[in-house]
Amino acid sequence: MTLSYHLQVVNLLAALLLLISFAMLSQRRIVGLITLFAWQGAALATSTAIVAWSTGQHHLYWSAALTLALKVIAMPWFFFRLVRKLDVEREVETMINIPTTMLIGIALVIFSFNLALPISQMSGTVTRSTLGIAMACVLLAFLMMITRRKAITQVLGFLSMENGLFFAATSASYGMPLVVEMGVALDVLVGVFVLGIFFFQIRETFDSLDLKHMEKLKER
Amino acid sequence: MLDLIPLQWAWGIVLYWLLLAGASLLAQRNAALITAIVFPLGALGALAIAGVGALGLAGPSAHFILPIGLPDLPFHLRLDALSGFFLVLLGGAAFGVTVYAMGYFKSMAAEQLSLLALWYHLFLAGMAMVLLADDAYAFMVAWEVMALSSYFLVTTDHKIPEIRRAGFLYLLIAHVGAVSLLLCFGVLQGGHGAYTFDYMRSAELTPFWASAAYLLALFGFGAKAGLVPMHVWLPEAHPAAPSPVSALMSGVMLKTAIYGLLRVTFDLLNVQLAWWGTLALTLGLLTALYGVIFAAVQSDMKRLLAWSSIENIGIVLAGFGLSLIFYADGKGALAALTMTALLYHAINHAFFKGLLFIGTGSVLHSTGVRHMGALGGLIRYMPWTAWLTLVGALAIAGLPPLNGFVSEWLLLQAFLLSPGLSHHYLNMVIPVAAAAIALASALAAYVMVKFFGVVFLGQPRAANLEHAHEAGWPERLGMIWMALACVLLGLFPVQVIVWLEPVVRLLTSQTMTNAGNWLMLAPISAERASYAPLIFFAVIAAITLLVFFGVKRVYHGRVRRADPWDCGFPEQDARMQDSAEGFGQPIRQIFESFMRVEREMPDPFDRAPQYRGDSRDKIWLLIYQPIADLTAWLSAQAGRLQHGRIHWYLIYSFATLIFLLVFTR
Amino acid sequence: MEIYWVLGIPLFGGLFLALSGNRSNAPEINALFSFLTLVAAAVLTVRIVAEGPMMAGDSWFFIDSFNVFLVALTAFVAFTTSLFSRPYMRIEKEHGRLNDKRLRLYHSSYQIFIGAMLLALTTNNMGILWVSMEAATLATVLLVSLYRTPASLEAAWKYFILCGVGIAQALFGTILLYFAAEKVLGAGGNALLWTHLNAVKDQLEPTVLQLAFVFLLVGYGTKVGLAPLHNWLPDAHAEGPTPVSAVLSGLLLNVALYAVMRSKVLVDGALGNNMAGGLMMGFGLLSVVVAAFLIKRQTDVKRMFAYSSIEHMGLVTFAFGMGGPVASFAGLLHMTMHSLTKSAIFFAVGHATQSAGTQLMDGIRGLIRTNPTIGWGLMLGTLAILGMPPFGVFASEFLIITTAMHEHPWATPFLLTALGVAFASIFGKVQPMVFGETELPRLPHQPALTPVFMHLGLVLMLGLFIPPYLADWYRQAAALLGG
Amino acid sequence: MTTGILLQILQTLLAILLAPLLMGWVNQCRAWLQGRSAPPIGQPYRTIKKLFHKDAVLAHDASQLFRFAPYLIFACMVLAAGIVPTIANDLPFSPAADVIALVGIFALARVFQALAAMDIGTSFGTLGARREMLVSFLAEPALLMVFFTASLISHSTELPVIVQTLAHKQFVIYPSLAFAAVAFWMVSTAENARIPIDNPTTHLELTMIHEAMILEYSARHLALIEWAVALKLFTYSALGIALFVPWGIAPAGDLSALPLAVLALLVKMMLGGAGLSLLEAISAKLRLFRAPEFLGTAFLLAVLGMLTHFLLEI
Repeated sequence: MTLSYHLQVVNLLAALLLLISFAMLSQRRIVGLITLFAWQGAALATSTAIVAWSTGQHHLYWSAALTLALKVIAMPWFFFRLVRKLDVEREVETMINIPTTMLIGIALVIFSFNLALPISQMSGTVTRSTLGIAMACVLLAFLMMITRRKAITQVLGFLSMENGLFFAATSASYGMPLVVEMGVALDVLVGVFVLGIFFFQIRETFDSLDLKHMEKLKER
Repeated sequence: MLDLIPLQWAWGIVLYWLLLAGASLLAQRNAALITAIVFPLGALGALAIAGVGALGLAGPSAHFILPIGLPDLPFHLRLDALSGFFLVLLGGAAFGVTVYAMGYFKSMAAEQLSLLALWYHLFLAGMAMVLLADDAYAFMVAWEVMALSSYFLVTTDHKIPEIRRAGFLYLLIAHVGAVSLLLCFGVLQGGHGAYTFDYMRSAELTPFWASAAYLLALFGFGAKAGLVPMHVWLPEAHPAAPSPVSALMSGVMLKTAIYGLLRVTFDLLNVQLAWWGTLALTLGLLTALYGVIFAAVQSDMKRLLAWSSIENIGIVLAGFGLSLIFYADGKGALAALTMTALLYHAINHAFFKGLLFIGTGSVLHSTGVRHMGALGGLIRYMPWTAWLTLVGALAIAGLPPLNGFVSEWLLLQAFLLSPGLSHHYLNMVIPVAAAAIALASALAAYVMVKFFGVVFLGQPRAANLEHAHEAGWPERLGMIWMALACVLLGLFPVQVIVWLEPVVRLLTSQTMTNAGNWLMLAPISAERASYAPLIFFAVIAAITLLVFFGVKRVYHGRVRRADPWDCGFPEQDARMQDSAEGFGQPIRQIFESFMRVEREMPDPFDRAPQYRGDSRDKIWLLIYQPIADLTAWLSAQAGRLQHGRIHWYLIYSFATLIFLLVFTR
Repeated sequence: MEIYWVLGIPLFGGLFLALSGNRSNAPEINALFSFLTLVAAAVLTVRIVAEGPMMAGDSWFFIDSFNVFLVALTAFVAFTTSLFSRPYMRIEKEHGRLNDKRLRLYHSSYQIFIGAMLLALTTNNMGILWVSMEAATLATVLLVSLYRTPASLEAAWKYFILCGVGIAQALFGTILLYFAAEKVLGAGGNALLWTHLNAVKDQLEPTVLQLAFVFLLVGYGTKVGLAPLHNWLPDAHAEGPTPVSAVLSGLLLNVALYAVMRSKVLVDGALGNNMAGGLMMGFGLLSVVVAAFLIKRQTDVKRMFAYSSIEHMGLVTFAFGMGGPVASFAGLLHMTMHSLTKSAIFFAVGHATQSAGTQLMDGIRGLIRTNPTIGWGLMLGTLAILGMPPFGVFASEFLIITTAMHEHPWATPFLLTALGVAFASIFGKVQPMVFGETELPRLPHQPALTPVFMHLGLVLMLGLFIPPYLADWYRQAAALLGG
Repeated sequence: MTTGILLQILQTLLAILLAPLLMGWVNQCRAWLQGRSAPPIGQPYRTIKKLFHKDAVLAHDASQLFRFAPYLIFACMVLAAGIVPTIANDLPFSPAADVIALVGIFALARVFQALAAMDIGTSFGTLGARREMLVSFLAEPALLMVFFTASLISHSTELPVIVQTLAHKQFVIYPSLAFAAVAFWMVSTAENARIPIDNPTTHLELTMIHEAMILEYSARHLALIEWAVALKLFTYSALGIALFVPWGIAPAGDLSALPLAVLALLVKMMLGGAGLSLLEAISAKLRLFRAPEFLGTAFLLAVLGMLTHFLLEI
């Protein structure tokens, strides 16, 4: 079966999303990470818009616009500023070395494809095959949060996970109901705002954004 | 409707006690109000509940449902012969103790006293409710209220760290026991909230589940009763409590465990297996011997009594086991005999142990000393206390014609009548068990001679003892009541047994036949065995008097006073008498391998050297310490989960997710 | 109509307190708003009791016997906590640990947090449920770090990240749920309405729902504090201000568990087997055991009670996992009792730590001498939470344990061990805090102990007598949960 | 019934009167065996008589218990003597107390003895009391086990019934009784303060058991105690006879057998006394801490006897 042109684009974008996820996993520099995050948002917004256009789901335009505004413009800008203002070191230390992380990532992708296969087969949407990719994106972002040592990178991982989720929503079921999407977006916005406050507090208290300072609360 | 009256009264008395508990909290400023009004009123309640119990014993069983409890499980109350009997035990012993408490607590600070009176009456109410409860929930609530209030009573003197420790250990073991009982009721219940005892009676359990329920009950009730090896709390908690409380705990509270065990095993479970009995018998004998050996080496008088309680509980449990063996073997008459013996011993123990504890209370009150090494010669300063305590000591030592002898006699008879059981190994084991009982009761005499002799006889071992004052009248009245009960229970066993009949019939569906007459106790037939304490007593009294007056008449009654014989060493003083450690030394030497002796050696240059040797049991080291170590180890392992690194926390989350995804595929 | 008041008052209160500047009477206003919320919740409750389940706001809200009791509980505990926080925060200010600015943040966040929880409870939309759960988290993150100490920042960070990640999984679960529902109900807002889903739950695709439940359980389970997802919980409870610990422990965990239960009902209907129940039992049991052993090694009093919350939520989860009318009933009862008791304990602990100047248990001694009411409050509260009758926690533990013994005997050794260890650990540590000699000073302000004894009194009453309407209500809720 | 009561009183009086004689006889035999010249056989009577005439000397601190104890001890021993069939098996009083109660009576007397010993508060008094209780805690159960063996055979704990079964029913050899007999001998040496457990003639306070307890007694009190000791020995001998060589005791209601029974009793007592003194002469007193071993052996033998009964005789 041949897919229509725009669906091929969506699949391409999905692949791009996955690729960006991998790139983020292997990226060592914070600024690079933010850029990649912005690109991921852009890919997500584009794919949402294309799905909206091709299926006539008009509320998805809203969703795409929100993504564009928040994840491509506002947040990267905010993070760039933050990085500059807080003067965070550029290099990102990782818990495990990058090749190993990549290997685990590949295993995760296979796992999620495998998991999503029976589900996507019964999906009625045209974009069903991308559900596995969405799940992989979520898990890869999770992996990134685990392997990074800086507070900012962890948050970037978190937001990237959110991207994966949005993509899942779009691909599996043409997006969530609008109210929900608005709510989620609001939460993300507030969350980032709170985080911003947090970064300053952490910085003020620990003189660094390195998470190794925050390992005091434990069982002795 | 008429049948309900005693039960309603019993519930009324429980409420009345609760009311008194509340009232004592209000009387926080006025100590006299509490000792002069609240305690006497509480004592009246005890007397009333004993009366109600006696009515319940004689009358048919009655049910009653209260409008409180869980929605589908309101409190069910029931008064039948078994609970009636234990109510009599509770009321009888509590009356004496509470009368005693009127005087004993007089010098306590008002604030503390009001709390004490609160918990005291709550404790009484809790025990009564345990006996009245007819569903699992009410039973457990009452059970734990009893534990909790007694915990607060034990820790009355919470400034002393040892007492806090004792209270903690007590409540912990009580709680573990209670959870085990919960599980037992979980087995017994029929599912979907059928928690009433009536339902449990009619339920059919497979032998496996019945055994599980029995074992859980044995563990749970055993923890409360002080069955070895769950006894560790008892020698700590009983001495820590104020004496009237120790008396109640030892005399009555331990019996509620026996009550529960009887209720579950004979009443609620409808299968009884012989090996259950063997197990209980073995544990009971072990407990009895263990308890009495440790009682013999104690140097704290209340701790000594606590260990002796363990012994007595062991004897009761051995009786329980034997009864179960007989019952499971279809020997109803023998089961009835044994049941009678164990119930008899239970009520005896309530009175003599209560008496001994309040006796030590008077000693403690007037001397402030619990350590026997600093006591002595008190019979001269407190004759009432001494003589009344002597009654208790003789009774607990199982000497005729007092009550302790009757129950042990009945139990030994039961052992002697055992041949002919269908299990041959049992025929062999039981005589050995009888030997163990005999050994325990002989050692009990040793313990009591030590207890009474060291505390009340001889020369005062400390100078301040000469200022020891006699107990006041309420105390004396309390002790007289308990001593009188010991004597009467000893002299009129036939009447007591008739009175026990409904209980025995309820449990074993047979009664113990008394082949003797009103004077003579003859369990199976007069040919086999008989005992007539009244005659016995009359003859001894007659001969004693006859000889006394005869000697006086024929010869003379002249007396000269002189110094005691000093064996040519004129510097005899009170320190040369046996200390408590010294008196127990032979037993310690024989059984030292079971003990962990903590010695306090005197300095060689000490002019007045004091040796202290505390013999603790090794069970703590053998069983509890490893459990504590294991717990600590596991907790250290669990602590490693929480090591503070957020990455690892994320990994847990991630791994859980992956695991579940794989697992649910 | 009442529903709007219930939701509107706290949200308005939050905005008002945030915008109206640093007021010295903010604690009173906070208490007033909480009280108004409570009144509204009470009116709503009465109406539900009288008229049965209802929908409101074009099916956006749905109130049945399950959530209305949680609404009432939440409003009640929120109110008593606001009463408690009044003198507590005053003393904190006096000790110089907080200033007016932070108190302003505290009061407004408090109201928003309550509002978010109430929204989570009343909404009919599984998506909004997620949104408001996340909002509740965000509102409390800054509360946890209110003291701005390194430890509180660390705790707040962990709370934020772990719960954020957790709840992201829940969002994925929600998406999958929508994905499955859409095919039956069609796209659009209705496909996420719980009432609609519940009506068609047996037509939902089992494989999808199975997958969705895993994500939902991991997601909301993180917020419930189920082991091994619990790691944020002790930190957040120990480092935040005590009123926050009280509401986190007493309310937020319940709300999260509520979300899990709502999902479970749907999954059970779709799957027709007890997969969800089995998972919950496993998680519950693991939490109970892990928490019990962790309690043993605590030195910080708030941390210890935080672990105790994990233990109790584990027990509730286990009970719900077992299912059946008795166990579900017991689970609901235990939720209530735990909320009331644990918050009461935190109130007492809060004052105790203030009086001792430390949260370390070694530093708190002999409360009964200096502050008898705090001492007795702590002692009785501890005994209540440890399952001593006649307190109500015992009633639910009684039902849970006996049912477990009857239905799943294999689980009882674990329960027995855990309860024993927890009892030994907690009681062994609380006893010397309450009893014994001390040199601790008295508190500068009269402590707020009405809430403590109000809660304990309720717990005591419910242990002995559950009013018939309340019982009916529990029964209906239990039936709803698949009893 | 009347004859029964008369016989009961007669037997009891006989025991009271004959007891010092047995004591005298044992002492005499022992003196012979040790190659000494013996005191006259009536010496115990004289001692008792002399003591009764004296003024009692009491320590300053002696309490009522101290003065009361000798009477009670004496009464206990009289009661015990009344229960054991000596010449006739017709004892209307015996249903009042069976063998278990008999052990109880001995225990009662002993407890009072020990308490009285502790009353003055001298070091030897308590020493004696402690040793006495140590000895008794093993001796008493052992004695009980001996009785149990006999009562298992006869299905009764009533002494008359036991005697009836053993003496007047068909003759059967009971191996269990052999064990019991040895145990009984060991117990009775201990209970009667004889060698190898105690030495009644010792003058060394440190080795005393029984004598240490009565160091403080004098005059009539001492007389009663000495008499009680003699009665105890007599009762034990009578018990031994009743359990192991009961032949000759007149069956209930058979008055014609009485003279023979008295004769048999005298002969058996003479032989028993001689045997006791012989065993005493050839054995040495044990160290105190050997006593528990000795009595433990007795206890085990008695239990073994019971087990033998179950193995061989059922």
